[in-house]
Amino acid sequence: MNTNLAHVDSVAQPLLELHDIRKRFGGTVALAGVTLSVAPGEVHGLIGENGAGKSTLIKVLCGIVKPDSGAITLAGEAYAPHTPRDAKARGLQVVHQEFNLLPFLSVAENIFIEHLPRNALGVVKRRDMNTRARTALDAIGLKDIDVRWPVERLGIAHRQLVEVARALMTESRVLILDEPTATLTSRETERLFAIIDDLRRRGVSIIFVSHHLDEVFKLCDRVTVLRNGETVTSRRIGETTQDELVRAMVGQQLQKEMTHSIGSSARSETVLSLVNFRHAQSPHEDGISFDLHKGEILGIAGLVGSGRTELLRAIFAAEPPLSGTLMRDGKPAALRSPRDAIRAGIGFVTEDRKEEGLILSMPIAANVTMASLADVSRAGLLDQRAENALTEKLGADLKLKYGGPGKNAATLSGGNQQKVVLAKWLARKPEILLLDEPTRGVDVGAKAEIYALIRRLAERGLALLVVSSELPELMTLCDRIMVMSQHRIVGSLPRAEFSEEKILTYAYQGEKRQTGH
Amino acid sequence: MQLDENLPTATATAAPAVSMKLLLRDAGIGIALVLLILFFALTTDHFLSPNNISNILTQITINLILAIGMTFVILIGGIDLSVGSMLAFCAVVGGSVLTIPDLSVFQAVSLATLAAVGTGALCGFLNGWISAFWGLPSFIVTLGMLNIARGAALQVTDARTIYSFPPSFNAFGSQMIYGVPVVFLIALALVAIAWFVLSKTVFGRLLYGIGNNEEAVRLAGHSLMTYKIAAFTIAGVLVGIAAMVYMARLNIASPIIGIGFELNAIAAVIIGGTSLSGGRGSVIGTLLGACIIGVLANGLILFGLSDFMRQLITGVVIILAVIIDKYRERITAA
Amino acid sequence: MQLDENLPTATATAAPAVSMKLLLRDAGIGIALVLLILFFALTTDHFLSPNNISNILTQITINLILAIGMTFVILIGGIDLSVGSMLAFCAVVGGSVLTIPDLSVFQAVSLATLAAVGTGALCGFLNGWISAFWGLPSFIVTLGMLNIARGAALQVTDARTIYSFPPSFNAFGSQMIYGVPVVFLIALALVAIAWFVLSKTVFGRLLYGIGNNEEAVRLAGHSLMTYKIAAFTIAGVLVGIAAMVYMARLNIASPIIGIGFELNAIAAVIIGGTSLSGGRGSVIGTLLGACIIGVLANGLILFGLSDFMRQLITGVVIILAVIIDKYRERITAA
Amino acid sequence: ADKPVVGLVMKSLANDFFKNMLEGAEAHAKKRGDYELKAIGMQNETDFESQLNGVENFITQGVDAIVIAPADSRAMVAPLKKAIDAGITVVNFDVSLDEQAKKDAGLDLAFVGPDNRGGAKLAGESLAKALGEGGKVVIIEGNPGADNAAQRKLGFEDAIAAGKLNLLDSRTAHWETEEANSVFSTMLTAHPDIQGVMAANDSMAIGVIKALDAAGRPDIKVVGFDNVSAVQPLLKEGKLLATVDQFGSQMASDAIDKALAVVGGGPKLEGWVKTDIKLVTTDDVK
Ligand SMILES: Nc1ncnc2c1ncn2[C@@H]1O[C@H](COP(=O)(O)OP(=O)(O)OP(=O)(O)O)[C@@H](O)[C@H]1O
Ligand SMILES: Nc1ncnc2c1ncn2[C@@H]1O[C@H](COP(=O)(O)OP(=O)(O)OP(=O)(O)O)[C@@H](O)[C@H]1O
Ligand SMILES: [Mg+2]
Ligand SMILES: [Mg+2]
Repeated sequence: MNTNLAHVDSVAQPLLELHDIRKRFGGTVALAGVTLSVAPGEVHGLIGENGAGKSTLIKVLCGIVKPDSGAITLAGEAYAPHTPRDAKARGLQVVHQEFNLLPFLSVAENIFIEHLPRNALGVVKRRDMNTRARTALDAIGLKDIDVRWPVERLGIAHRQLVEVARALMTESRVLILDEPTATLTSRETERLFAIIDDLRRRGVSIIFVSHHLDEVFKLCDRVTVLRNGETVTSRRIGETTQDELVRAMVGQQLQKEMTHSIGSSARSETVLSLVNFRHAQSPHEDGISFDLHKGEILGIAGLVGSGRTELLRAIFAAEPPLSGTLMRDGKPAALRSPRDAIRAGIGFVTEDRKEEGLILSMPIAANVTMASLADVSRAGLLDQRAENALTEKLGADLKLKYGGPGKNAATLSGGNQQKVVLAKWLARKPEILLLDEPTRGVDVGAKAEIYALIRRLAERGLALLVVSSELPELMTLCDRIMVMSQHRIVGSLPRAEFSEEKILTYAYQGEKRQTGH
Repeated sequence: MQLDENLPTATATAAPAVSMKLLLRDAGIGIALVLLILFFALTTDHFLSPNNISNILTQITINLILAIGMTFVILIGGIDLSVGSMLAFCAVVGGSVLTIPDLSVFQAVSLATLAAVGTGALCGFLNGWISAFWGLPSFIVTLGMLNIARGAALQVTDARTIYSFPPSFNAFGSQMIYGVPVVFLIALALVAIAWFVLSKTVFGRLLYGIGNNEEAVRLAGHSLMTYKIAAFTIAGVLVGIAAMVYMARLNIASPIIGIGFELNAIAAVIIGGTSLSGGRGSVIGTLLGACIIGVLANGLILFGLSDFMRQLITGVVIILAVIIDKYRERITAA
Repeated sequence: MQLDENLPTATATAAPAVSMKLLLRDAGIGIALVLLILFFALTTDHFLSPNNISNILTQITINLILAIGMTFVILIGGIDLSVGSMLAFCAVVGGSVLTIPDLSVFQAVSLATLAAVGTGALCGFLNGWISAFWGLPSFIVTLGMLNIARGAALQVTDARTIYSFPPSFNAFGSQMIYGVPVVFLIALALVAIAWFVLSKTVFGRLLYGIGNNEEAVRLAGHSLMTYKIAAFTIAGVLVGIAAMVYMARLNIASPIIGIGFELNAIAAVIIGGTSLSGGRGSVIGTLLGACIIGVLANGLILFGLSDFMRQLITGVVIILAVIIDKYRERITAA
Repeated sequence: ADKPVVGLVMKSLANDFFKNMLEGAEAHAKKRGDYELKAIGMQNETDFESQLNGVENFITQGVDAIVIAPADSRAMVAPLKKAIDAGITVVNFDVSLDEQAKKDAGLDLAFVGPDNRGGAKLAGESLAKALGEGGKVVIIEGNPGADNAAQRKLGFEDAIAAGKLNLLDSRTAHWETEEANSVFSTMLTAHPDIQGVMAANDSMAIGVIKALDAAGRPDIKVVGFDNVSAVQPLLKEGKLLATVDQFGSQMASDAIDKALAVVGGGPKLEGWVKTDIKLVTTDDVK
């Protein structure tokens, strides 16, 4: 048995107990002995690097993946779910890391998909459903969407909230949340925490996965760290510190990170400038104007739904822009498709890697080279050796954790998938890189690596436009932050003036102006 | 620390906007239909005569009934290529019952309906069960069933046509109420029922859900198997009903009828705006799609085109109809 | 995204482990083929006679050529229902050229090939362009083309059969090399070329990519339009080649040939393990799929089944073949 | 105006036989000039509905006569009864309506047309003569369930019985050249001792002859049906022993003439007005 288990304190009367759970996928060991116990009414943090096995463990718990060995007991009885249905019947409810929504059904239907309210004839009580969905959404602070909208219309953050609302609809004994806050802003996060507190008081046990240690300390009663599929430690929250957890996660002391001590590497040349640039969704005639300089890291802050993603998509010509000018190196450039944008030296790391970034059922190498096939082919013939070499090189640069370049991208953990998307664009050697939530779902260690990488790229003269919902991320990374609100740039702050208060003030200003009339 | 958000209150006006959009979406193909009707009304003599309209309605009926069932299957992301063969199989089984001597008309017709619908349900069940249990694409399973049902129909009848049905049954097939064929009214009732089931019941919503994201529905604790089997079985039941209508109209049951009917039914569904990948669409669209196909077939004959040109033009119009729908969609989206 | 043991296997890579898996995946349907062959070898007399084998190979040829093109289309998530009609259209166009008087055989055959392949390419191009440009499902577009090409074939020939081709062209159609039909060798060469293009070139890689996730490919800077049109055009070119083979074999070109051929071609592709939703599969699988269909058609006759039972059993075996494949997949995954 | 209107209901026009028939009728209409011809066909051979629709449309339009080659000998009985009840003159040609079905429906309708069964028997007999008693033959059938296919098969069987031939196998190739080619070459593998083939139409005979070419079996004799132009060279070369001509191009015009006579007040047609059939052999094309 694993020596690390010494660190696991026993719980007097555990509700859920996992003992030495193991699971391998072909050659990859995803779980190499997880032991864990959760008390009733406890919020149990589950943390670990990307690929540590958190999501796999959760899939075991909810009957999607069958463990190779190990035992689980729930309220003292053996528990071995075969299907998600079994798990639900036993009172386990899960919010998965990857989205599981029905895009063309309404928000309300999505929330109630497990038990659509029905009359005796099986007819959906639509009004009832909509009202209750409204209440449920209000409860988690999602007020600005109509429950009758198809989910298709929602941005990624709103989708996450809809999933949380869905999980809260059914009474459960154990609620499992796999990185629910990765796409949320603090307002929703706090609401979520309040709800979790409430559930805790009612005796529901909660397993909470997050890469944000501050959240873990704020919310959890106990925390378990997984590393390489094993339980490393399991502690009462009061008995540990962030540093200790980080050390447990990465197996060593993380270099004291990332402060942007060196000055900006921004140079005077403007590589990209927008003049009254307007896309189809933009309500403002005068559009958006700003300059991006060579070697600059320019951040865009804003509330969820402020139009940041749409701006990046328009720059990349993923949707054709309506009007205005986009200048590349001072010359107007008419970009009509992503192809044009890429030819103009622009790369785009999208926020939704599953829908837009990756081809999950194709090999990692194929994903990495997808935008630079010309470099790994001669006369239209693929050079698979070059392709694998490129993948291995970038994989090493990004500390990608993967089985091999020929493995499907679907076999990677969420954070590692994100790195593959980054690798795809780095392989292209762009001069401008648009990053939309570049560290969504990325663990602390990898995040530091990505930050360092971004900075290195900037030093080499790459211009970066970074959208992020994490202010600390923008503040460590950027030379300048623009704040967007209601599809407008409402403020711009040089590094010297960075402060959360200022950014938030700008963000709300726009909101108020908009709702004022 | 992350950004906070000041949320505007929900806009209650959004709902009517949505149903308006929904209406427009169905109206899209409606526009193509209206254009077609106008065209034929202006260019041919008898097109809008009451007689011709009831002809068209009669001619639409069987395809419409098949297409209703097909809508269920396509909504869950499946396809059913076997409906044409199943029609023949159901018809010969139903026809055999119908010609059993010494039964009263009522007995004969009820038993025959039971037999035809039961046969259809059974074949449909098999389609659904095999594809769901083995996780096989329904395309290939129903392609198999296409051959099985046809072979079975030929085998049980030894390729002979069954005929001599009760005269009153046959009369029913051409009966009219105020110039509207009764069989068409039956089809219309089936449309209404299907619409209700699909849009108002839990069952229907889950079918849409499966077409949207199977995995999500499974994770929500539903048995995919049940719903998939149900969709295919419903398609089979409708084939059985269509077989009865066929017999009432043509007064025969032959093992070689229905060849290629599946393509017409699928065309009606897709022209009607239901997405082939599932999860989106409506049976009202299917009704309009079936009307387009029927109006086209009838109108082009009245228009006096040669058979060959007629076939060519039919192809062109099918494509144009969906282009018009798409075009409208683009316009309304902008 | 849910990961489970049945994760799709990678298809477009050279990593040894993966190509081993690829082999197994194809071997899956290979097992069904071997079982079928064994069965017929044991139960019938002449099945493995050289003569019968070359018969089977000849009988497979046209379906195989069509299925190669279909593989390209299905890999990008499309479907082509028009190949049967296009075959007729290409054949009558090619046949008309072939019978132009006063041409040398060489001239006649080259021009006819050009005409047939050109016609196929044009129809295929239209299929691809219309569906890509308007964003329409290829099912409905090619259903339109099915009618258009058939109507056009009938119209240009006025429904008459074209015959009397140069005798040497005709002889070529039944020529053998060591008992292997030359036309089959041509088909085999086409399989090899298609395999190479699909698995070794950038073009092929992107076709797989589009079948898996169009949006990701588009955002990686590739023009979807180009690749989609290319896939359909390739399918059209192969129809043109198939039409030439048809004429060489049967020495006629008629506007009513090829009815239902699309279903056989699609069946070969799917039985061969290519996913109907695109992105997964291989042309080697298609070859095996076409063999299964051909062996079945031939073997069941030798076995002495009646026509009707033959059709029924064909359906059953099609389904069994894919079930065996699935079963093996489950076993090897566990 | 007031020329009588004749509604001609045909089968699928997508083949030489019916195409010739239609052209014959059109030429005839132009030549006589005293009636208006409206013709409709069907999508494919089993598309009974479009014939039914066609008849219904003609009743709606109030034509004076309907001249019909029924796609199915039973399905068309009821609508034609309706037409007669509506006062329309109906003439049935090409394929006869089923006697029993007519009786059941109380329909008394003459038939103007060839004897498919007799024709097939003629073809079969010429093969029997060539092979002699005990000759081993196979039949390639038309579409199962199609009336003319059934008639022709019966005719072949009559000839087999009369000529004391030995029937080894009988299979459908659905009227199609390619299928006939595949099916027959496989039948040949199973029965290498085949001496003669009776194909229910010429398209299939062509496929059979190609299979014989490929197998190098010029000894096997083939007969067909329809006498389409594509078999003329084969007749000439002796690869096709015989085929049967039903003079399709005249058949429709004959029927129209008869219908117009009745419309014009002539006597009602009775029974079976047989039209010509002729066995065509190598001698006829030289
Ligand atoms: N179906 C699968 N096939 C092969 N390997 C898999 C599969 N599912 C997961 N893995 C592997 O198992 C390991 C654990 O993955 P898991 O998704 O549980 O990580 P995680 O801790 O949730 O990471 P993240 O924080 O990035 O979400 C990874 O190495 C992953 O590549
Ligand atoms: N198809 C659509 N229909 C209606 N509203 C839409 C549609 N697409 C986007 N929106 C809305 O437009 C707004 C801007 O979305 P966008 O994704 O650009 O925001 P963002 O600032 O990137 O926020 P996020 O943090 O969610 O990425 C959001 O309110 C979103 O819900
Ligand atoms: Mg995870
Ligand atoms: Mg965004």
